[in-house]
Amino acid sequence: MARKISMKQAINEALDLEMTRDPSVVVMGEDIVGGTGSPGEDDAWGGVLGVTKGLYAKHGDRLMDTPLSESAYVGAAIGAATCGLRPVAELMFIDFMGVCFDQIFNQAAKFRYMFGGKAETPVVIRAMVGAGFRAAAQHSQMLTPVFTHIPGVKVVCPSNAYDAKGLLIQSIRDNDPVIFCEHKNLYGLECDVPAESYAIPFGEANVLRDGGDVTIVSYGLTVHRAMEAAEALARDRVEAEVVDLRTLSPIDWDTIIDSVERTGRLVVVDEAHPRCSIASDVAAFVGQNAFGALKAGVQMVTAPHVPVPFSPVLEDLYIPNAPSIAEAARRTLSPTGTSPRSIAA
Amino acid sequence: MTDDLASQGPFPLSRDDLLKAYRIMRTIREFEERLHIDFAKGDIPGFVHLYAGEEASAAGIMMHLKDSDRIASTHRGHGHCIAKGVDVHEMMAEIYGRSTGACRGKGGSMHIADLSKGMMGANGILGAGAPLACGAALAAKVRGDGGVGISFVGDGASNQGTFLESLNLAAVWNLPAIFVVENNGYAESTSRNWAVAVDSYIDRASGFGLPGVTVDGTDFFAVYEAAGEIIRRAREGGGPALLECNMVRFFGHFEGDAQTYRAKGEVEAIRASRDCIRMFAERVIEAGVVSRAELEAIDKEATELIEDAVRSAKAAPLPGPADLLTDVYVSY
Amino acid sequence: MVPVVGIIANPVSARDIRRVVANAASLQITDRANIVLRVLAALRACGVSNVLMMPEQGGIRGHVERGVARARAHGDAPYPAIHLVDMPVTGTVADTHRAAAAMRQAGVAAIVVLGGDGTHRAVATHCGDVPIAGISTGTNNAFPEHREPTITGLATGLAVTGQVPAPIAFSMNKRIDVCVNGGDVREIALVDVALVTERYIGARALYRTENFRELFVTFADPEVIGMSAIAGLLEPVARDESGGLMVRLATPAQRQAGTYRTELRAPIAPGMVTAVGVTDWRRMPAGVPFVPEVKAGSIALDGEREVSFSARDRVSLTLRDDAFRTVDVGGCMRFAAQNRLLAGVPAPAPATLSKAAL
Amino acid sequence: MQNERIKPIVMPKWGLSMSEGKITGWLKQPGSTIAVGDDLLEVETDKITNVVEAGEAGTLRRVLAEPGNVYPVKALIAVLADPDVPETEVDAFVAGYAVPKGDDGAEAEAAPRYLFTETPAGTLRYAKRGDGGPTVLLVHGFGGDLDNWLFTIDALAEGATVYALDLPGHGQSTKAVADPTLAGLSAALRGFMDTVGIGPAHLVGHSMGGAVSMRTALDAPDRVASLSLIASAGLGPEINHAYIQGFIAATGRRDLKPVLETLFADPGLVSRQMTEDVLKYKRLDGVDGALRALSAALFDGGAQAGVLHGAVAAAGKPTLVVWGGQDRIIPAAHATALGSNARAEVIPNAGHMVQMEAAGTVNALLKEHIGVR
Repeated sequence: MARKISMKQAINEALDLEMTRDPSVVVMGEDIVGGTGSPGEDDAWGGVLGVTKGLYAKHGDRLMDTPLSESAYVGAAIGAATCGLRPVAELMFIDFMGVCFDQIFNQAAKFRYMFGGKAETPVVIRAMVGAGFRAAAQHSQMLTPVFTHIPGVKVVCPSNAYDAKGLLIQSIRDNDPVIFCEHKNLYGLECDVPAESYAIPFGEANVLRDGGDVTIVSYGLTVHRAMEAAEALARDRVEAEVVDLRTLSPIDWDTIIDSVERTGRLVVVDEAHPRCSIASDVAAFVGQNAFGALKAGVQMVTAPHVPVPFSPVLEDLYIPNAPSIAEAARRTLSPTGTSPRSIAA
Repeated sequence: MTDDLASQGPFPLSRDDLLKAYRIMRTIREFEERLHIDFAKGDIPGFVHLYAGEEASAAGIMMHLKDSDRIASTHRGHGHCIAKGVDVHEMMAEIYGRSTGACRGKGGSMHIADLSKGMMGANGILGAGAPLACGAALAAKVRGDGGVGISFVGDGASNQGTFLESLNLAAVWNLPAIFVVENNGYAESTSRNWAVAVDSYIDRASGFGLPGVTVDGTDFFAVYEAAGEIIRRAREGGGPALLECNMVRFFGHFEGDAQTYRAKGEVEAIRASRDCIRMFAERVIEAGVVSRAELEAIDKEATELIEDAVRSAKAAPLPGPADLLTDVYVSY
Repeated sequence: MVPVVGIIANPVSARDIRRVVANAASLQITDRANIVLRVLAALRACGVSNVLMMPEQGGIRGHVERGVARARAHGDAPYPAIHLVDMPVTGTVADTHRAAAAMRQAGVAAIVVLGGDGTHRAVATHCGDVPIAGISTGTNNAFPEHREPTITGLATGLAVTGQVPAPIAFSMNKRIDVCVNGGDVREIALVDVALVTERYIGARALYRTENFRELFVTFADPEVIGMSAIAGLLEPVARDESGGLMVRLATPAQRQAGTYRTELRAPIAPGMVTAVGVTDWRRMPAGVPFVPEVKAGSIALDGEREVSFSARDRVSLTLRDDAFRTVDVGGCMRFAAQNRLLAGVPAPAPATLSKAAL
Repeated sequence: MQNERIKPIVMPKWGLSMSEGKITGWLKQPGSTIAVGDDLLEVETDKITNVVEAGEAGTLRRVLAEPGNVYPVKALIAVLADPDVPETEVDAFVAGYAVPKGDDGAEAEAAPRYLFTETPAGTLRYAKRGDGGPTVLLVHGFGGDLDNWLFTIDALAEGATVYALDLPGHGQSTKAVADPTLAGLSAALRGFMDTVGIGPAHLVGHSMGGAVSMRTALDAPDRVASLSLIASAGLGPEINHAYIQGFIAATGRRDLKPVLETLFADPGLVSRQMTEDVLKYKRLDGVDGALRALSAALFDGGAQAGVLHGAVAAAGKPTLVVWGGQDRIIPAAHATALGSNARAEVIPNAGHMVQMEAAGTVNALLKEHIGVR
């Protein structure tokens, strides 16, 4: 039965359901229980933003607080995954990948290939991504492209509670390592979510809005900005098709190409930096595979090529917004379909 | 295999197990000596890091393990593989880059793995195995199956953050994890005496609340006994521990290493005085438990086994172009 | 004569299996180095200006040198000059043997030893009549007394500078000589010799009693840890009385059959209080060779298996009184108190030795 | 409305969740003469696009809603009036028109859209609309749910007490199907009637739900007042096995949409949202297993396992058979399987989902057959 819950609740529910279904699912991370060994109450935090709150009471020691030691526990999650567990390790902020990246990209990502297909690493690494939290340069990044560059890991970034639940359940059941990116500014966003378990397959983009004039491709938080832009465009009789990629590795090229072949125009919105981003990746793919369908140059709307600033005034400028997306869409409809170079090289 | 250290015979292992241990060590030695020759001939692509001289550590530890116990190895992993039961033919084929290799020719010397044997992989990243072994230990602990996870690191990799973080994690979670520092005195070419600030791995372990034991890693019985106690303790829920095996490396860091950083005559001296296989043989023969002829028969079989492995590896098919793109993700 | 004191600090003692099987202590390298610094300060306070140290690669030396340099940077000079024995470092007990011999040859007035029974045994093998000042940093330490090293350093300093007369400053100790197939003494033990039936040295430390058959001790002190505690709990023998004790232990068959004389619960290792069956014991007079009943097995000296022997080998054990000298720390300090040796300003430092002079 | 000669045309409410609709196009020009049942315009909701039929006759005097715009349910979108009604009166009517609110909204708030009940076959979801009159029970088909009666339930509820349920394995009911045969589903249906307290009812079954209804009429004739079989299974062996297999196998939008399009004569009716809703259902744990079990039990090898028309003909229940002439799932030829024992109506320009594609016609036939006034 569906009811409105937030993305934070949806993630909690997915973990709860999978831990109930499968005793090999364990969840670990810094403060995911909270207060372990401290004099106050057990399960004090349930994650730094409370995402795992209440799970300890149900599942006990299968939720494990860890020392602040990402290399060790992310590595342990990966090692345990090769030994039959299905660990979900929370990296808290994706920015912390820097201290444990070897375990992700040289170990987890490589095992299946390097060991000739004889190893499976069903680990999920959950991490908060994205700006808008006034958390500055080391707690706000959208580092998805760093992971999509690595063969062997899957990369997921849901834009809403329904997708978050179904994609997280799929991530846990998937036999490959999955980087599950949770935009912290979407945690509170509610939508209809079935109470039952369900899995959304990877590589299936969601078309949130049909439209024949321009295709807007995005993922995560900026999907909502893209929808706002589409509504604004609709008031001007421009119908935008909005594609939410949902998973970035694998990525649903077919849906993108199908849409661009109908609309002939493409705007890619990415909260990551512009260089070697999801946006540039999609733009390049469409350029190579649907050039004939394009009626205008592909527009990329991304964060600027700067670290995430702290001051709210600056951070608000940093995140791609609806007017800039709508403007990019209008550029594709202008006679030349070109725009001033918007990216610092 | 026997866990019964209290047996009242002259050795803590049965006669059969003594022969098995000897066969493991001899097979490793033959494997490595043969690679040394064939690499020099240019038959083998890439890097190989040889384990010769260190056999007592692999054998003394692995004799206590079951297939369900997991080890995370190092770049110098051939000995660990053989001692853990990985098929020698598959290993050789892998080193030759053949499709019949343990990793279908996609891993090579530095990445031989066989999870069915509990071998989580040799590892090209120094220190990376320590967290993985913690994971194996965690899996065993969650399942409550009495298994252990063992991380091998060299003296060099003991300086990696992953290793030190893993000591802490294993202690905090009280994991059945065992950290074996195979101290051959050299981190590649750099002396451990210079590169390790606190010159004792036991002190490092103590700093994280783990007991540590140092043994002569060239003495099979020393390794066997200490490892047995440490593994038993871990299986019984006693938590992690560290074992330092002081040992010697007969060859260079990798093949092709001229070893000009070593003292003159050093290798000859250790081959003469600290050959773990010869010391083992002398002791068991002297005790009258096995005969020299029995050991010589094993020597011959090991030589033949390796010869056959090389012959079949060279004859084995190479991977095809289609293999380039497979085994990246699970196929649905 | 300018007294020079030798210091042998073993970086690898207290690293054996008893840390795993018995929660034994593990003294860290930095702690050992700090002990050396405390001893150095005490020696200097008594007028010792030069020490000769065993080189090692376990990290003690580096910490000591940093400590000395730090003091010097402050303008203090609380430490004697440190000289190192010129010798290669192997990282094994051979270093201790070599260093002790070299120090004796260099004419040191005493050797301060940091280590366990094993390290002291190695030094005692080579030190001749040079007195040993023992500091316990090992595991199963029956031989060196447990005491703050500063006091040991003071006593040594007072003894070697002649401020305490030698008859008071030094005391004699017993040892057991182990001979295999006649000839020279093969090994010695300072406290105990244990005969076990297994034929391998293994992890050296003796912590199981199933294969343990015979025990010979130089002294039997119920206050000490280790295999000698079995003897100590049966019939105490003091360090300064002649002769020792031998004990025969029940085999598992005898234990099962109940054919043994008594059962003891003895602290055979730190944290291990183990039941052993004893069939008989008697005094072991000095100078009389004993042939053990175990025909093939291993010999553990001061708690560590060292020698493996077969049925063809002839093993004999002989206890020696007055075998080597140690600094009597208690005696020195009582004398110092009675004679106000540590009153007033410190004695002027004699001239520093150069390394070449050693 | 004081002027009975002026008739408002408002945004319809289709189903329980519809709150607004988008005008996709007018099918009649202003000034046209309109007869009852004429197609007036097309409206797109987030579920489906459908044609609004005229409920009354008259001249289309005003077209107020513009194509492409979205209007709330019950908003005035056009005005019918007799030709002789003066323009000023029509203008006044439009100016004075107020969207009725209150009673209907309050009712919707008071009565939950969906109810759940614990039955021997598990938790079943259902909806109940209307009060008094005959009791009607709507039974959906394979892979469907009670929202298949989007255009049916409220129309019948005007004069009947209408129940619609999700069968086990479907919608939001328990996904486990203990007995995937027609007898098992029929038992589940009767268990539902028992728990909710439904006496003899007029069973309206679509597709597989028709066969379940027939099975019920045979196994428990006293519980069944009449049968209405819409594109029903159980009237012959043929069935589009590719559809069944495709429906089960599809995991994504691109696989599923073409499969769903075979359900309709006009594939354009399959909206993005309809596809997404079916996908959301199919993703639920247990659904795949339920569908495979049902398919194996009912359509194994591409033929219907339960062909009941002989027995049903003999049973003598009043029976209506309705079919879409362009049904691509079960051939419309099955419509006449009961011969003279049933009234058979084939609606030419409709497919398998005839009750949605030709809602007005089907609703009228049902009302007449059941006796809804």
